[in-house]
Amino acid sequence: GGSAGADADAAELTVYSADGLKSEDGSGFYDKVFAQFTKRTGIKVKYVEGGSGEMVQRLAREKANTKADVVVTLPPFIQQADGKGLLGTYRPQGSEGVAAGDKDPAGKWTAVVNNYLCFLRNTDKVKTAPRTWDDLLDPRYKGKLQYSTPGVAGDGTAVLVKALHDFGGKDAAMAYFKRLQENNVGPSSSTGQLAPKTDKGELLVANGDVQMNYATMKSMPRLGIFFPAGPAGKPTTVAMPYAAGLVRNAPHADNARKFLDFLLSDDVQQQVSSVGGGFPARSAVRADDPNAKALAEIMKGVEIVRPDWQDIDKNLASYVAAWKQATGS
Amino acid sequence: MPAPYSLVHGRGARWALRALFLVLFLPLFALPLLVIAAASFATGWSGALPNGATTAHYADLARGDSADALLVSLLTAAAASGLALLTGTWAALAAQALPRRVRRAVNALFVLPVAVPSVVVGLAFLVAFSEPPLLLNGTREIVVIAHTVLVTAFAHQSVTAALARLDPAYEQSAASLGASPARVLWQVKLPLLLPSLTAAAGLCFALSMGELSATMMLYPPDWLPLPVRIHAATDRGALFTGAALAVVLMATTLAVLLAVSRIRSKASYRQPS
Amino acid sequence: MTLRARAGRTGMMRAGMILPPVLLLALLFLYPLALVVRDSLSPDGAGGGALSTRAYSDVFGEASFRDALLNTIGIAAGATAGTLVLGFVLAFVVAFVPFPGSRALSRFIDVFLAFPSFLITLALLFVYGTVGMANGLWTDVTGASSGPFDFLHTPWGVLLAEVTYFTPFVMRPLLAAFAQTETAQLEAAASLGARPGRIVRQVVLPEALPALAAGGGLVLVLCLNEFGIVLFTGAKGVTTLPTLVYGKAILDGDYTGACVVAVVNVALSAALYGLYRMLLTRTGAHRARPV
Amino acid sequence: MNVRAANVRAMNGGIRNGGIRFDGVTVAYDATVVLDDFDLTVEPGEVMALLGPSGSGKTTALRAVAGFVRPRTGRVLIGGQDVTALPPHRRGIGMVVQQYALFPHMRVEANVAFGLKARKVPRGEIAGRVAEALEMTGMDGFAERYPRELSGGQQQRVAIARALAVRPGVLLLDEPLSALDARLRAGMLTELARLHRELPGLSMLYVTHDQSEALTLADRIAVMDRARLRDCGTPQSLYRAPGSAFTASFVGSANLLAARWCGEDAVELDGGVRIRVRGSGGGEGEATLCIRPHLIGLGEPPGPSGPPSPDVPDMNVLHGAVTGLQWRGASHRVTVSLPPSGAELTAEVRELSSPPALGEKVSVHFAAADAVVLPPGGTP
Amino acid sequence: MNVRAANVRAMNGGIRNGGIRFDGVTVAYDATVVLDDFDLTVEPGEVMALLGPSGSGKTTALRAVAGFVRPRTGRVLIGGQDVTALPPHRRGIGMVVQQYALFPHMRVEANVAFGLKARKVPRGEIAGRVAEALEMTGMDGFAERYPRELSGGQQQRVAIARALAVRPGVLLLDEPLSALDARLRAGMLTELARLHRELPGLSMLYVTHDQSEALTLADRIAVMDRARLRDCGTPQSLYRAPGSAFTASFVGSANLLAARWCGEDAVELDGGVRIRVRGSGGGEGEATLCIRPHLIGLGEPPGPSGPPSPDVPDMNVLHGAVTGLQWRGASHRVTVSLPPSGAELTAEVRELSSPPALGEKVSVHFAAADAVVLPPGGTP
Ligand SMILES: Nc1ncnc2c1ncn2[C@@H]1O[C@H](COP(=O)(O)OP(=O)(O)OP(=O)(O)O)[C@@H](O)[C@H]1O
Ligand SMILES: Nc1ncnc2c1ncn2[C@@H]1O[C@H](COP(=O)(O)OP(=O)(O)OP(=O)(O)O)[C@@H](O)[C@H]1O
Ligand SMILES: [Mg+2]
Ligand SMILES: [Mg+2]
Repeated sequence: GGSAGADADAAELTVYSADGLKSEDGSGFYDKVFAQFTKRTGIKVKYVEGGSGEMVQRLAREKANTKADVVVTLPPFIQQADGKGLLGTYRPQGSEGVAAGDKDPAGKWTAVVNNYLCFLRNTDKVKTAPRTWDDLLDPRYKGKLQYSTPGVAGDGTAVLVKALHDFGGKDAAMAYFKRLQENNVGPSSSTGQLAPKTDKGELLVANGDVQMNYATMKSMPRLGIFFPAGPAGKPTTVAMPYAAGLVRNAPHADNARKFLDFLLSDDVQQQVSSVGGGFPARSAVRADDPNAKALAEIMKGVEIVRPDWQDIDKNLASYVAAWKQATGS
Repeated sequence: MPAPYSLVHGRGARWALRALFLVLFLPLFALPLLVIAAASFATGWSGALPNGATTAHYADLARGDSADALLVSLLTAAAASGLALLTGTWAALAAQALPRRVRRAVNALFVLPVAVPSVVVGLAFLVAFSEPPLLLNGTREIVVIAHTVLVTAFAHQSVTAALARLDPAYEQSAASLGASPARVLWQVKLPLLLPSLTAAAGLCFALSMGELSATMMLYPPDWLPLPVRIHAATDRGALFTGAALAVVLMATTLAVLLAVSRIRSKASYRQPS
Repeated sequence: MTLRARAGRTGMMRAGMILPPVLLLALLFLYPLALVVRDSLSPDGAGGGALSTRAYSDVFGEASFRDALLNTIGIAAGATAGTLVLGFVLAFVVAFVPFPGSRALSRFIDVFLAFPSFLITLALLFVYGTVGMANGLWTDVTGASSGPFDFLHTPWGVLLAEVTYFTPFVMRPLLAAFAQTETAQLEAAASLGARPGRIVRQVVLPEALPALAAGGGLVLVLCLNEFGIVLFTGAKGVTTLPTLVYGKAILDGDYTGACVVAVVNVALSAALYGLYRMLLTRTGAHRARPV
Repeated sequence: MNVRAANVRAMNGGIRNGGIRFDGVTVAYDATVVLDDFDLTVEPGEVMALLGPSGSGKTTALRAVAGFVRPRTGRVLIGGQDVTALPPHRRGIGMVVQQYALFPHMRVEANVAFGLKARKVPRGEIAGRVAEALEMTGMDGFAERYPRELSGGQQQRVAIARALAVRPGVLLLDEPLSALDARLRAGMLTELARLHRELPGLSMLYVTHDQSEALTLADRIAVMDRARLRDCGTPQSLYRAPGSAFTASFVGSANLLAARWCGEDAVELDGGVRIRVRGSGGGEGEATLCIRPHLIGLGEPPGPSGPPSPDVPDMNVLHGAVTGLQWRGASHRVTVSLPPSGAELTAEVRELSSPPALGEKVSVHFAAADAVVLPPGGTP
Repeated sequence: MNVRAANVRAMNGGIRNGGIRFDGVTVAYDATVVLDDFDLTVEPGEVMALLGPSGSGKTTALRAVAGFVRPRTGRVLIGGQDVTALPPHRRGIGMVVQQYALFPHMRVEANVAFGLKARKVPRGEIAGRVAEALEMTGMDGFAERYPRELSGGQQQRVAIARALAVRPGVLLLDEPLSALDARLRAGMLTELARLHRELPGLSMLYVTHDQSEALTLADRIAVMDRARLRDCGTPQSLYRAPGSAFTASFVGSANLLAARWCGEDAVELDGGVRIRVRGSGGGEGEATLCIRPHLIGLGEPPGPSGPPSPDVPDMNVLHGAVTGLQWRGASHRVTVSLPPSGAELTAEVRELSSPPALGEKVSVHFAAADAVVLPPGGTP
């Protein structure tokens, strides 16, 4: 058996990560970065992926016999991990270049790849993108609109967060969700599956995230990305960075630190867009590959909301409960 | 191994039944599978039918380490179904010597693992085996054990049901010929149970091949079963790659099941008329 | 005297043979399960703290929990019934009215066992979705603007997926049982003037009953615990206990709450399974051979 | 038209009129032919016994009538109607199979009622007919038992009751009394005979190994050998004038000796012993001599007025040594070896008060009229 | 010590020495007692036939010896050793069960070899012994078949071969020849007798319904009735002087008439017919009169010098009307009803050339020495 990490001096490290940065065909962001890291340092990277919440749960349950060295997941789960005392402190080299909202003030975690919530439409049947949240209440979307379940899916949680922000408060947001439920097909645990449904016309509108949907648009030609605006009138989106942290009691903490440094290095940050189709975490890194340009085009004019994830982590349960009550699900 | 005696005589009735079979089979079983197969070859699927055909998804798979994942799944399923069959059969046979009430309790006990949501099995395993006495988290064994626990119920149930149908006269005759209980077991009971055993083995194998919820929580970095990959792919919208992986998974499972069923048809029997 | 004692010991040894598998199960399954129960009783963190049923009263107080409970039972019962009927019909044809390839087709159905359940819901969507193949065919043929199939996001969608997914669990043991039906009994029944329907009902079915019962029992329990299908079907208003567990554990990070629901779920499964077996024994007490 | 009418009739509880005909029926399992161009007719109301060695195809013949095996060629007719393609449940038969095949999950009662329910006998009538059938077989009192709780003979009786209860037009019985003791068997035979009298159209095809059963019950006997019909006739005709040595040995017991014709009414055994036989115009070459054991006397034959005399006309007297002696209760079977060939003759004589010792020299005698000459072959 | 030695012996291929003893064995299924305080001893080397009506407990007795049922009370001994608690495979028995129970997944060959392998017979020896057992039962040539491909009789022969092949110390046979034709049965009986001669320690407990089998093979016969042992003795003693009417009817056939003592050597039938009986000192009150059918003659008894005469001393002559006539090949069974009671007597007489018609008035006669008086009861 491969009891990973039993040998603390081994030239290896284990990464637990939310899915999305690795590809089946070996051409994903992680695929490249891991290989480069190993080549540079001789340290082998072992990798486990799963849902963003699942990874934290796994860390928590394994607390007594920790196997992971680095954990990468999305907010609010990275905060959740911190809250459970699962993270150690480390500020990787280059983290100073990461926007303040994208890293933990206490140095428990740092964003390594940025990503943003978006909405999708079927460009065939919805010729012009809906502009505001209210546009989504149009009866033509009845039974043709779906967003992934807040709390269950990271992108679904982001929808909730965005609404909380856009509507300026819990009550207004919930009142809106209550009305939107008329059109909503139902809960969906997975955001990824909404894209094909939208492309097919099964749905007219759904949610997603930019990094993922930018990639899927290549095989799904009828997808269009848009960002509905709140009452304030300006399209907004929520930042959902892949945040990495050093695991407390990591068996290969030194290797982990090297790896975190490496993730924020110029080299790697340059590849975030070109290979990963995402946004560099270090704001100073400016890539000019075609992906980066296309992504910048998509994000043009969209206000990026950086919520207080700490607060959201604390209150998420109550938000989700409120959402459930409002939508009756 | 068709019945020598045909229950249904009229040609009309026969064909009606076969038609019924197809009417149920096609929409419920064949179409979903066909859709997955078609998706694995689709360039896109924006209407009722796929947009175009390509083998690119399979080519992609060949480049990644899907083959490893398939091997991992096969090994896990083989080990888990083997262990489950052993444990389940053992328990079913041993339970026969018990008083009725105890036997029932044991039978219920072996069904219990299916009564626990698999997410909980995953989490509970992590909790239990991340601390002494058994430190198993992050090992391959924990995956195999979890699969074994999850499928043992099926092996146990099949064998128990088959045992209830076994005529005790065979066992008794064998004993009267001087066969020790072990010999009776190996040469009489188990061969007579073979159709049920292979059925159980196939069932366990297939279930293990498809297990996802618990595996997701448990798998170590160097032991990544195929369903986890399928899930990861589909969950991030790589639908067609996921479909291709699923086709690979199912084709392999089917091949193994067919092979197992060959064992069965050779040894199966019908009692004399 | 001594011999009798020996025999007693042999009997005990034979009974003792049950210990290895039971101990194994205890170590590998009951022990983790016990920890789940323990955790459900210690809201203040795993293991430590005083035992308390607070989490239980919390969970029982939630309306969503009660809905989930009813949903779980309803769907499981429906899916089990559907699976039993469908599985019996299909297995019957394969065993008694075989046609070329029918056996291979039945093997084909087994493949669903290895099917990750979320894929089923997706596949069904492509077939029966509002713009899926079935509706597409319908609109093409009739010229109507939309097809008749629009049930996937209702409990019926869950039911359909579960029936598809679980039918092999009934078919497999049934086929094994059919293979061993005594031809002589079928013949005797036919010679007494029984038509095939009667033979099936009164001779084949009772003989296959243990297999059918075992399959049905498992399916019932499995349906009570099916989570992938429910989660991915995304039917409005369909939450079941397992999805509740998942939600609590993964999203809320409320492991204690998850354990509580899990314990309730297990208890429910055990109770319904027991009830099911009892009903069966009631109605089928007469069968079973001597032991 | 005709076929439809027959079908309608068949559906309403089976063909009521008996009569069975095999018309060139051939049945084979893979390569093994187990019924070979088989022709036999059982008239309505007739009881036909089927005798033959183990494995000769008796059960298969019954199964062909019941419809459990499909003939490769030939037709089976019941009540004059071709039923070759008719499913078993439309054939209106009743059958008792060699292994009983009771339904293990039904009580005795339900087993017996099964056929009645299948034939839609009115509910109110069923209980009475079940009780009647059980009483007929002496199984009243066991109605509530399951088959596994019965002894072998009790199971067999339930099987009989189950077949009788439906009052079929054709009754197929495969060694139906094999597990019963002599007394019960006699009783059951009487019941079957009564049944047969009461249901005039009932045809019975009856496989048995017990010759006295065959002789008692059967109107005619059919003898099978290796998948073929060997002989068929009334018990008396087969017994008195069997067509072959094979038949002779199957209908009653027989001494069969290899012989050679040597004149109009005499044959010669190996070694030259000359035996006068039933006058039949004689023949040429090889032959088989058949003498029934009970027609052979021990000692010198009695003279016309009583005392033994070797000179009774048409009486054969042979001398030999006793090689076997069996006490059978009512009789002794004495086996005598005849020099010089060592051919053995068995005589069945009334119980002897002082039986001869083994090796003792004795004479045996039998009338020329009781020595029947058959075609050669079939001697053991 | 003793026990250990016996166990070691038992493990090494079973108890080799025959001899069976039932010692107060009681077996019950739930409430039904099917073997009631049963005592019986089969000596080493003895053949014991077990007769009795269907359901009397014969199979159960065998199963108790084999160890398939656990007695509620009492002990079973084999070769002098208490085996009550020994599992079946240590008992060194061979058994042929009523339903054969051949292993359906093994070819004939493997079925027969099974016991040999179980007893660790050297590999090289097995093939020979299988072939020998198959030949003995006439089943050579079927070695490659599966049981389902055999006829009933063939299956039964394989079951016998399987039990014989292991050369057990104790052979339990439950109607082992019931599915065989007369010729085959005679052959098998000869084989069993030979086997018995060759293996001097072999004890056989043999359940049969065929009295001639019992008379031919058995050293002693045990008669069972409703879970109990009724009688046990040599065939001759049971036949000639049965202890009860029940035994009389089970060992050979018997006319059993209700009667009443009326003097030293005479009884009176209902209606006053007086019959002289075998002198036995006489008795009081009710009794059963037993006369073997073959000891009854038809017509007036022959005088001392030959011609019939009603005045032969010690000869009973009765008059009645023929109510039944059965031809049995070698004999006729004539049933005569005796006025005034209507009691029936059956005479088995040598085949008649001109049998009497039904209703015809006839006389029957039998010697006083052949009229045995038994305790009352047991008449049909
Ligand atoms: N499992 C059982 N439960 C209740 N009664 C039973 C059971 N098995 C057998 N019996 C009864 O026990 C009695 C003895 O059965 P056993 O088989 O010993 O009879 P037998 O003498 O062998 O009869 P046969 O000649 O018909 O085979 C029968 O009356 C039978 O009904
Ligand atoms: N499934 C089979 N495959 C091959 N041969 C078979 C099969 N079934 C029966 N036979 C053979 O067919 C022959 C006739 O069988 P059948 O059962 O008709 O004999 P039977 O006359 O009834 O004999 P018995 O008196 O022993 O019952 C036998 O030699 C048997 O071995
Ligand atoms: Mg037969
Ligand atoms: Mg018996």
